[in-house]
Amino acid sequence: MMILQVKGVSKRFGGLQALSNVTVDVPPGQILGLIGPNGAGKTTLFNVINGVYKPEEGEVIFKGKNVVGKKPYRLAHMGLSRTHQIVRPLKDLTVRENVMVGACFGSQNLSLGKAARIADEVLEFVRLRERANQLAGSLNVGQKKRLEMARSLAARPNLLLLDEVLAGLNPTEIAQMVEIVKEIRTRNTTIIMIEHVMHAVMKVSDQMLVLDFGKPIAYGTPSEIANNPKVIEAYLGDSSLADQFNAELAAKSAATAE
Amino acid sequence: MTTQGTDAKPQNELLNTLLDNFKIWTKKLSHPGLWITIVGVFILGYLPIADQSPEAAFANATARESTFTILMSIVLVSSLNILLGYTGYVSFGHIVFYGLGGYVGLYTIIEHQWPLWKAMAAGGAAAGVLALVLGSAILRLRGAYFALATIGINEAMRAFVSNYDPFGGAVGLSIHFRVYRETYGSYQDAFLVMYKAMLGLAIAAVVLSYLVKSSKFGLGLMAIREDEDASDIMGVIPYRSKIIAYMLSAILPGMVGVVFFFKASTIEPAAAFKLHTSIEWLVMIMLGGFGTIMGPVLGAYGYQNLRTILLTSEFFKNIQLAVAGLMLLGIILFIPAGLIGWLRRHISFTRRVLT
Amino acid sequence: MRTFVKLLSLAIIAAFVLGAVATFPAKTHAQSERTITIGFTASQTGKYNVESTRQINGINLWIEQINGAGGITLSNGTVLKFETKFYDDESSTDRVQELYTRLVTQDGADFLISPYSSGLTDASALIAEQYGVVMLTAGAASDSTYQKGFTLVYQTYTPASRYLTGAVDLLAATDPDASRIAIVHENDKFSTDVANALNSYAEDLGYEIVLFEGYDSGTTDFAPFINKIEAADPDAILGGGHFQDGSTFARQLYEKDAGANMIALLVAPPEPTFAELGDAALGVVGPSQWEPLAQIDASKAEELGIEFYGPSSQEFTAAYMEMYDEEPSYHAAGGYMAGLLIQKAIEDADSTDTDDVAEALDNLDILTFFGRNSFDTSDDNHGLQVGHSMMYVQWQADGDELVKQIVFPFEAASAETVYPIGSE
Amino acid sequence: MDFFAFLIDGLLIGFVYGIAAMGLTLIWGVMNVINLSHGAIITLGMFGVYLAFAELGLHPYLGIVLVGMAGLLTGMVIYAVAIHRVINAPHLSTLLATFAVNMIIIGIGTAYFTTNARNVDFSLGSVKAGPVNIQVTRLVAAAFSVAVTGSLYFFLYRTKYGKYIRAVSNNREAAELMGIPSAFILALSFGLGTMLAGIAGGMIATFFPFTILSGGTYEVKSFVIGVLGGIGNPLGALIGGILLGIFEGVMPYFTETSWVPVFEFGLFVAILLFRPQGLLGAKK
Repeated sequence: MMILQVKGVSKRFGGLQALSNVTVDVPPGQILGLIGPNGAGKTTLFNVINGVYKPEEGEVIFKGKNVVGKKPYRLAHMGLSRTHQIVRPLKDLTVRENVMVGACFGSQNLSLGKAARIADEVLEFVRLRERANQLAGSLNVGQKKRLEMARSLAARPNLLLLDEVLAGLNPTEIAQMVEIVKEIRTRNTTIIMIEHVMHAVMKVSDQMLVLDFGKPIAYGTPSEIANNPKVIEAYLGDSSLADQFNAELAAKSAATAE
Repeated sequence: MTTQGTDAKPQNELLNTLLDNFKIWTKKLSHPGLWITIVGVFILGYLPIADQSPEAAFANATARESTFTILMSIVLVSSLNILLGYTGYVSFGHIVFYGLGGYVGLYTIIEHQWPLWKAMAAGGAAAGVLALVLGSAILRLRGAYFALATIGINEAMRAFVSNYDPFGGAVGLSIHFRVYRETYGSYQDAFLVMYKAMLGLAIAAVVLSYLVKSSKFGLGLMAIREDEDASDIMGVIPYRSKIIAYMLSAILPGMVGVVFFFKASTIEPAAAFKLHTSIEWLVMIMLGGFGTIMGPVLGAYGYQNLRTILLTSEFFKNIQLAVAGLMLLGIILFIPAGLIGWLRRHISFTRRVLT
Repeated sequence: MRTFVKLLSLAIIAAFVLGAVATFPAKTHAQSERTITIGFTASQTGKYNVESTRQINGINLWIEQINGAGGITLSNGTVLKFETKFYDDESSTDRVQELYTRLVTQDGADFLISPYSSGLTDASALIAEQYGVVMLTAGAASDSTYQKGFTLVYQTYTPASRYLTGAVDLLAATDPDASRIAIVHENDKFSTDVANALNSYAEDLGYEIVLFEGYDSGTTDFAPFINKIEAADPDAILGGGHFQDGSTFARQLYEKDAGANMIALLVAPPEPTFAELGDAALGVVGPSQWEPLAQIDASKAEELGIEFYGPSSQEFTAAYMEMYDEEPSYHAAGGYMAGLLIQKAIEDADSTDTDDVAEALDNLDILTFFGRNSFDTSDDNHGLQVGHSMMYVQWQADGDELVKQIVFPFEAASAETVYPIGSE
Repeated sequence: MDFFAFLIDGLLIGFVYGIAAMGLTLIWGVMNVINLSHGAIITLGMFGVYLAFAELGLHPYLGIVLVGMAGLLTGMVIYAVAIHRVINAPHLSTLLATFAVNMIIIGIGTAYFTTNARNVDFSLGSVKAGPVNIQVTRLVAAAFSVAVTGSLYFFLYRTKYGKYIRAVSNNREAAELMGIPSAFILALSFGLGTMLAGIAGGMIATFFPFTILSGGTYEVKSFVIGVLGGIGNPLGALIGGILLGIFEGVMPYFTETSWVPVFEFGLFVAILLFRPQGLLGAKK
């Protein structure tokens, strides 16, 4: 059984067709990479999946239930977590409290005491343990990204939506984060990740979905996607990204050749 | 029960949960800040009534009156802080609960000869119900729109009560002097009862705001304050939490209204729903530090004392409003976290003691 | 800049802490030479600031005069001098009880004068009763204050229930054909009390109340009321509230040419500054507790067979004008009168003891420059003013000048009523 | 009763409400600050015109012009002193900062002017239009409101600084990136808002008596108007003001006048709930 099925979802903002007829199935335990040029509708798809937006058409089936029209908190209770492209730390709360919010109100519905324990565990895992008592607003970008990650992990989600967790990180941080993602997957959590850092997303994804102007243009394993002319063409519309894409493909093939 | 913990196996979930809860509550209730605040409020309130001899009662009469005002402010702003400080919703018209509570309470006292405690319960309940009804509607609004809606509601309520005959319309309600003598022996004795009730409410307000803040529910509120949408996504149910917070912040002010207007023996729409007073509450919270337990208490204490000084000093009497305005501006611009917030931020050891 | 901000923050915190911990040394009052303290609060910053300021002026004039005359000498040889102590109550009930408690227990006030408004007076009267101090009220016209079972509260002014009834009598006497009255009043305690009493009084006399409406305090646009008034076509428009709304109402009635024959409004018309309205003030009638023009002296007292006490109207007016360089309004006279009543009661009682003074006030029936004064002594209305009654003034043209004339009661009138309004 | 009379009177007062609200909604729209000193500034405008008229013997309309210029400067000073530091802070900070300004103005004003009512004894006579008597001062105020709305429109859409203001209003960060001096523009907007409030106060002073506390009424009405007409555009404020004026004028035709505020504020809350962008607002 699929943990998530998106069936023919369309979403419109005024005159803008943000998503049209997107369909994708995600089996449990998989990492799905979601890529596409800026404005392709990736984050919108996340927002539709976790109930922030209601699609005009289509269904989102999470754990066998159609969740269209359900509020985000309902999905959180059902075991869905996400991070945000632009980090949203709860600035005036401590790092630990931030993570406790995730643990307390997510699918586990833990008491404060348990949540605190889980929070410390998770902070250890994302290497923020020593900053637990700091205010979240005082962290740097990389730390904030890991905090977002910790917060959504603390909820013990079945499905985790990661929105550009690598953006803005330096290479060491990226490597760390990739390790964390891999580690999460071993805990039987399904992941969908939006990413622009190609080599990283290619490395960890089982399947990839490419969106362009709200339409799914390709679906397959990372190597299938890498060789799909439609994808390259889509990125060519956005020259800088196309360059990046090609450069990374080159790097990747170099790496595999070794 | 802790001894049983020694052979507790990890899979013994129930015991673990109990242990967890026990630890949390011990930790919660042993926070020095809570006790400093409770003891402080109690001492503040007890001193003027400690010596009941007639001479002492006379000598302490002014202190009792001004302490009553301070205790009253402590209840009002600690309650408002649950909504403003924890949840981040600015209620400008919070006085509507105080006014409505006062009206309902005086109505029951005059029309049904209810004793004070029963009238207080009625006033608190009325405020709670009003908060539930209003909150369900206006808590959909965010930021300044919510603040404006609370102003609108207070004005609408004032205009309504001015026309509402059971509440005396524009003339208001008034209690006969005999009520105090017949029920309590004398106005002095009645005042003592009111004073103790207010002291009790003040301590209740401190405990309530502490319990809310240190609970899971409170954590949810603070998540809403920091980022309502993100908290929703993390599983906090914002709408429900906000309504509960709104109710919690309304009930005690409703009861305070009953006590205050019982003390004054008279209530009129203009006095019960005075927007300006409502804004003063915000000022007190800002002075002390919003979102903290001690902040509103200290803010109420400092602000009311300051007002007494300004009002009774020959020099400031005429421009006391302007001086208070300058102080407020100074606080907002330079110490926006308030006294407690500033201390907690800049002097690290205070974080363990102040809350 | 950062250090500056930090220092400033520290300074503000320091000021705040100082403010919070500062305590007040209790005043030790020297009782060796008997100085009698008159305590009261006044609305220095609230909306009743004008009325309050005049009242304080009146009280201070009285203090000046009595002390200048060597105070009161009791039969046991004690000489009593007087001083005042007052605080700003901001026209708000929030702290009025605290301030009166402070006056009694810390400042040692021997007698109290009430705040200006009825709501504040109700609250502060409780303190007077609690500590057994006599309180004279000036302002605080609502009858309900005296129906609450107080025993030490005495009213200087004519109560609200008789504030505007004389205007109906005036209408009846001037125009027997008039039958329709519109009442438009401010929606606050005092004005509503006045309007309700007026309503039943007029109905009892057989008038038809064609409009009875209240307006919110602070109303500036009276157009809807005036439209309704025009539609109701009354012979007289009665009502109003306080100074600002009253003068606004009068101005708009004039500008929109509302067309009644008589306009009588509360509070505003007797104020000298009402004349700033110019032509709009012309013909407007208003009830006044007292007028400088009123000829009240010992001869009147003889007719009534009661004692005349204190200065004559002219003497008071002259003294007031000398001290403040403006004509006294009835609020000024009321403040002076409250002091005068205390003075008379102490003299009658030959004591400053509360019970003795209260008894003297209960038995009082005198004529002063302010008019007759005596109090209801029944349990239900104790302290209610029963001797004094209102005068009615009308602004009339005297060449280019606007002058305020007394038009009712006829025996005190300084001029004929101009009726209908604008017929001059 | 002549319904037409109620309507005309409501319409006329509506123009005044509109101009009174314009400053508030401009500041609200551009800088997302609800200016709680708006009422106090309106009062300053009233007193400004009063002083110019009574002390300096100037024509009230000349007084209004002076008040407007003084208002622009005062507003910029208020912005620099009290608001700039907290412009990016949460709502509560700007609300309380402007409220503090309000306390300071009212505090000093009460000490200086007392709460005595003042009256600018000035009249241009009145004209009879059907069932109603209309004061010429009110007609002038109405015409003036329209003129102010028009010039404000012109300023915002046709001049450099006006365009800057709109840019800052739309997206402060982007505007800064484009090199627009946002601090100055914000100060200018606040100054303009203050100027409008002062002008409104001066206008009102030509036909209503007032005290130092009179501005409060217009402030609360301005909130209602802002919500009725949508924020940030002068025409919205004018139309919102006219709607409110007509509402207040016409409601008494159907019910007791003392109930009008109940409906007025009830409606206000209802609009906030169901059309927070304003009755006319289309954006966002």
